Amino acid sequence: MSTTPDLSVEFAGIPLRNPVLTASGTFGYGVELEPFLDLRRLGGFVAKSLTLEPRHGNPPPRIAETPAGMLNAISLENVGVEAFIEEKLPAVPDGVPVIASVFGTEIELYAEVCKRLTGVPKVAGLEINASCPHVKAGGIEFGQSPDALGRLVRACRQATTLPLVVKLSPNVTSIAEMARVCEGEGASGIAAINTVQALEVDVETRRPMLSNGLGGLSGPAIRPVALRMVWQCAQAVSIPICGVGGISTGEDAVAFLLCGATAIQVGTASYLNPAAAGEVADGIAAYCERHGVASVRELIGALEHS
Amino acid sequence: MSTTPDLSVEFAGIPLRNPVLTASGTFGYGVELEPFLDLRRLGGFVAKSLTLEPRHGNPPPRIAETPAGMLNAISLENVGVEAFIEEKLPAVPDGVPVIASVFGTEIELYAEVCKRLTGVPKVAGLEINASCPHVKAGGIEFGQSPDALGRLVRACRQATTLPLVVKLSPNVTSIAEMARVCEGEGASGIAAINTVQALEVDVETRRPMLSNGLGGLSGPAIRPVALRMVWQCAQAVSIPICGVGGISTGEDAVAFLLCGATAIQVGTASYLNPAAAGEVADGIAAYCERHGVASVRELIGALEHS
Amino acid sequence: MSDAVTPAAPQRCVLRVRSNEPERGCIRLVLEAPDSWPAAAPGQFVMIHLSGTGVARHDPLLPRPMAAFRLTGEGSTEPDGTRCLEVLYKVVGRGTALLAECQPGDSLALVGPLGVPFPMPQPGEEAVLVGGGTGIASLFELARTLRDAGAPLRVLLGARSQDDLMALADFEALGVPLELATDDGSAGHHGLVTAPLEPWLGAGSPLRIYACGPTPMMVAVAELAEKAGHPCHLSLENRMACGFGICLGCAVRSRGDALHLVCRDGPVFDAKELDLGALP
Amino acid sequence: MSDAVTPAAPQRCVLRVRSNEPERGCIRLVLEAPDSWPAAAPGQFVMIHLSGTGVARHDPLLPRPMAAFRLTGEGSTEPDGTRCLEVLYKVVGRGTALLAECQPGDSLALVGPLGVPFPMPQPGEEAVLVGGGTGIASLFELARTLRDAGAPLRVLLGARSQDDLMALADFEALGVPLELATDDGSAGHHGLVTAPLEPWLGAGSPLRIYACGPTPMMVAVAELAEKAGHPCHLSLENRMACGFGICLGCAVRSRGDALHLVCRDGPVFDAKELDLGALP
Ligand SMILES: Cc1cc2nc3c(=O)[nH]c(=O)nc-3n(C[C@H](O)[C@H](O)[C@H](O)COP(=O)(O)OP(=O)(O)OC[C@H]3O[C@@H](n4cnc5c(N)ncnc54)[C@H](O)[C@@H]3O)c2cc1C
Ligand SMILES: Cc1cc2nc3c(=O)[nH]c(=O)nc-3n(C[C@H](O)[C@H](O)[C@H](O)COP(=O)(O)OP(=O)(O)OC[C@H]3O[C@@H](n4cnc5c(N)ncnc54)[C@H](O)[C@@H]3O)c2cc1C
Ligand SMILES: Cc1cc2nc3c(=O)[nH]c(=O)nc-3n(C[C@H](O)[C@H](O)[C@H](O)COP(=O)(O)O)c2cc1C
Ligand SMILES: Cc1cc2nc3c(=O)[nH]c(=O)nc-3n(C[C@H](O)[C@H](O)[C@H](O)COP(=O)(O)O)c2cc1C
Ligand code: FES
Ligand code: FES
Repeated sequence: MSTTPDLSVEFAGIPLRNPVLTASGTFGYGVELEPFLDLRRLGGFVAKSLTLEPRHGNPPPRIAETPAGMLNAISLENVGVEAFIEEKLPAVPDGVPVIASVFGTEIELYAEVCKRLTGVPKVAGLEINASCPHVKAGGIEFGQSPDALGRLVRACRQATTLPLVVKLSPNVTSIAEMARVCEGEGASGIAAINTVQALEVDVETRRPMLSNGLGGLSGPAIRPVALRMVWQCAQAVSIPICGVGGISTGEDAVAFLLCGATAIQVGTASYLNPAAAGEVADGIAAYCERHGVASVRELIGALEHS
Repeated sequence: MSTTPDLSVEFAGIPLRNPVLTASGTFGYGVELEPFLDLRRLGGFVAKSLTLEPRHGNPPPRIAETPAGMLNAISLENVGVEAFIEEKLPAVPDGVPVIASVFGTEIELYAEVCKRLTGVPKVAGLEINASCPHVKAGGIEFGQSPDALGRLVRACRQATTLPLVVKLSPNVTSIAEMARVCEGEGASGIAAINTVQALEVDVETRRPMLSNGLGGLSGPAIRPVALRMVWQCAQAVSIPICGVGGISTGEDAVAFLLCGATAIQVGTASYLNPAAAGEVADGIAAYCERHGVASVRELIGALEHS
Repeated sequence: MSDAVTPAAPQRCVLRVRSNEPERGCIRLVLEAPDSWPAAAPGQFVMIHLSGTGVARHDPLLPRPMAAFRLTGEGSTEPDGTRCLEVLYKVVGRGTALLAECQPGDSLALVGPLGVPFPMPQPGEEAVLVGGGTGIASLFELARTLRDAGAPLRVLLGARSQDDLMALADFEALGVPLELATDDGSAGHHGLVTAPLEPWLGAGSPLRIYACGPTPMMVAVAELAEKAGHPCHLSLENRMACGFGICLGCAVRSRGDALHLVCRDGPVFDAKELDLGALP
Repeated sequence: MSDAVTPAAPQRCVLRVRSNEPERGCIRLVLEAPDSWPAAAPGQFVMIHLSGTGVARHDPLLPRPMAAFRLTGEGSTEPDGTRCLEVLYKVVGRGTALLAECQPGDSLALVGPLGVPFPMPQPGEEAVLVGGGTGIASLFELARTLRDAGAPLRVLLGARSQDDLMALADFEALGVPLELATDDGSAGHHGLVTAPLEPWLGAGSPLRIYACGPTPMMVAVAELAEKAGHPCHLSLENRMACGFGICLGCAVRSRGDALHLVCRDGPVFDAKELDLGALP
């Protein structure tokens, strides 16, 4: 009866087998999941945010559970861009587009990392993490001020010829305004959202649950907030959007596509189920078959709303 | 061994038997819960937001469930300030402080409602709802722009001699800045937070779950966000803060007190359990007894954080 | 018969699951009701919380409304005479799927009975009960009460196919006049439940119509009743957050453009009060 | 004996609960393991997801790490010879309280076995296993493996009181040299488990110490071992989100200020590698 639906999309100039990417910082460097999931079932993966030098991050505890969500304050621990290129990338199977996530505490450092990653085989695009809510100096300012964000995107845009995705912070009054700034500075796409700044307290010890105090909230709890922000971005700009936040099923992903996302990322769900991203891709296919959708592209922005 | 802990606090000049209030719009006009809960077990209650004229609100569906949360777009349906005073207030048992919540689509309308409520018996204070995220004209602008918020608080402050609490929107880049504006204009206290703007989609019908499209997210899902914002407000201002967002147990309430709240409000939890607010009050007492806390006031702002 | 029963004050209570077994057209949840648990009047409902009663889970967050199908006990159908509240439900989404996972021995928190019951027929009126889908569950207590009082009634039940006809055996056991309709003709009339209804409407004797089921069915019944000049009561099945009038989530529009709360002003409404075109 | 067993590749699998009964000091969860479920090496653990396997619940969200206490089956202790994974746990918070609510017949999703196992003693070394609290569960498979291999070992177990001594009967059944210590003196030495450890440390023969338990206990054991010059392995029990190295949530600091992941580089660490003062 029904033929297999076409799941392919093009996001920010990168052709993807299907719309499912993994979210930065929730999929290691791509190989840790191998016992559970063939990476080739996915559209691609976004690696843990890279800084110019290796970074250690915060002391434990770094994670805490919240209702239908979790807090983290890993603080961008990573091996550094060199080690990523030398040690991590070679292990990624061929044919899996890698989007490298870039972070820095100053604009120049972001631009340096972008330069270093340009031309490296397997790296199909860059995602600028302008939105880490718990690094004291850094992300938060770029992600929360239109001016600073504009300068950051401009510098990165000049530093690379690769597709440039900007990942936005949800901790703003108007995410649409931030998306417009990115579009104006030549970004190829938007990823929304990063974690929502939050706090959890252990009433027995009277201390925050995380050593850092504040952390970032992720998981199903934030999905309706992410969905709203993706919809607002889609109304505001014409560059493609990648939806992130609390996605754990094919239906969740379809909701983001309907709201205007061209691709989506699976984050926290992979912790509970290392095969989650693959199951989300299968779930999108099943939805398309059930609803007679020939190409997943028909779903993008197809929300009916008076 | 341990004597009964002293739960009394003073919030915005209003003496409360205990720190537990009910959140506006989640407790009707106070009498609906009578079969389940003696109002006199609470510190007081905040009534559904009142406008000058009665309001009908949005067509159904107006609510939807989300992971550990719910969306609503009731859109400030209420009986109007006159009917509240004439028909609803007389039914509230004596000795229960009532905080009337005030809403308007223009600053003058807010001020009118404040005036009308001033001097009315049982009304112990006013809460300015500067933050309803799903009314198209109205709350959202006041709650999201420091200038507009300042003008609103000034007008209300001039219109009443009652204690004036301002309820803030979480949909802002810096809630601390908004709290400082309120303090500067003479507000007696801050309530944080109102619902987080969000969207939920029915993928079968490809329509938003709410007739209004966007709605406000409440319930346990937003608790860590509310806690963060209360903590940020407490760092920013010296007027007292009332914590709202996802509270359903005594421990949840204690976390808000530790983060600097003087009182708290129970909202969505009352839907699942009409006696929830009473159980939160009991839970705070039990916590104090277990930890040898003689007065609940010792907990306010007692978070240990390096 | 004349006026409605005055409903008992609602309570919140934890009830033990005695059984939760699939049967024709539905799952029958049998809950052990303490003596303090109030009997529901016909048409009333309960809110069932799905997150267990031990360690609180916050997902799913909201309770689900379900008709109080029947309270057994005093004259119980349970073999050992235990007082039990029965609820009949279909799995349509996440909440009901989780309810279906409940095992005997589990506990569920309930609030109820809630809502305004069905008004009783006036003397001389014959009651015609029209049920479809899960709405059938809301009508059983009304049928039983009328039968016990010796009042004239007839019951019309509709479903997709005979396998979907919930509570059929219970209605048959009442011994009341019963007609069926199925979309596929596998039982009773082939077609909508309005087909067997129409002949009665014009028969000349005074009727009072009671309907509960999918919105299109209720609208059709209400329109037929209005045309024929018979009073008609609809029991609505809206999404609810609280069930007792504090969230304003369950509002429906009336003809005079006023808003009514299904949980507090309903679930039973005079069809004439409602703006039928605006039902969700 | 020499090197560690090469651990099997981890799997995600749904296991049926056979029983979940409280016993001395803990609850024993017995899960029916399919033949494909890999045997864990001593010291490995599993992640247990608490939100059921039918309709997904999102609260609680994260799985909980638990030592793979023992795999029975081939030579099973289960009466009918079914292959079973046993987990011994204490209720300390919300997740373990929910685990305690599981009934026989329920299903749980597990990921495992995970982590780096205990290294085996070098020839000539005697193994000294020191367990406290829930850490006792992590040591049983090591004790069994050493006993089966005829390697010399002794086991020291500590708890608050004799009622808290989990797995005592299992260790007794192994027939290995066993010493106890309790805070209240209700069983064995009155005081910390380090008391019965000290005499052995200075006895002159080469030892290899293995410890798992509360942080203060492990730190004390590690310091005594270091002073006496014996190699010492600690198995850490940190909060975890994933259990397989992708969230970086379980990091601990090493002496060289590097960070190690407890789930991937541990849970077993050479005590010398760790910054003991920085353990959570
Ligand atoms: C007064 C009253 C009495 C009811 N009595 C019964 C009964 O006796 N037996 C029974 O099986 N059902 C009854 N219902 C309907 C029942 O409440 C819903 O089927 C249930 O809430 C669906 O929950 P869910 O999580 O499984 O579905 P969801 O996942 O929430 O939704 C699945 C689908 O059902 C729709 N839906 C959601 N809530 C309701 C609702 N309250 N009513 C109708 N559709 C809904 C959704 O829009 C969606 O299309 C009654 C409803 C009311 C208001
Ligand atoms: C490798 C490994 C093996 C383990 N093996 C066992 C075992 O065999 N039996 C057993 O009973 N427990 C074991 N634990 C500990 C177990 O994981 C925790 O007790 C459990 O996660 C607590 O969950 P909770 O939701 O009940 O507690 P929470 O409500 O999450 O926390 C309650 C208290 O426990 C602390 N806590 C939370 N998570 C952990 C954790 N992972 N370890 C220690 N304390 C924690 C919290 O800080 C808090 O003080 C092991 C942990 C690890 C990392
Ligand atoms: C433990 C953890 C680490 C993360 N690290 C990064 C990171 O390095 N860079 C980044 O852009 N986002 C990071 N994120 C955010 C995720 O990529 C994602 O935006 C967010 O978690 C929301 O999606 P989710 O709800 O599906 O997890 C991290 C999230 C978590 C939970
Ligand atoms: C159905 C509903 C209606 C609400 N109506 C109002 C209102 O009229 N005025 C107001 O200030 N807040 C209103 N709120 C917001 C609550 O008062 C509260 O700020 C919010 O729900 C967060 O708290 P909670 O998570 O405990 O519910 C409403 C919330 C809900 C869920
Ligand atoms: S369901 Fe809350 S008011 Fe009706
Ligand atoms: S628990 Fe996730 S990396 Fe260790």
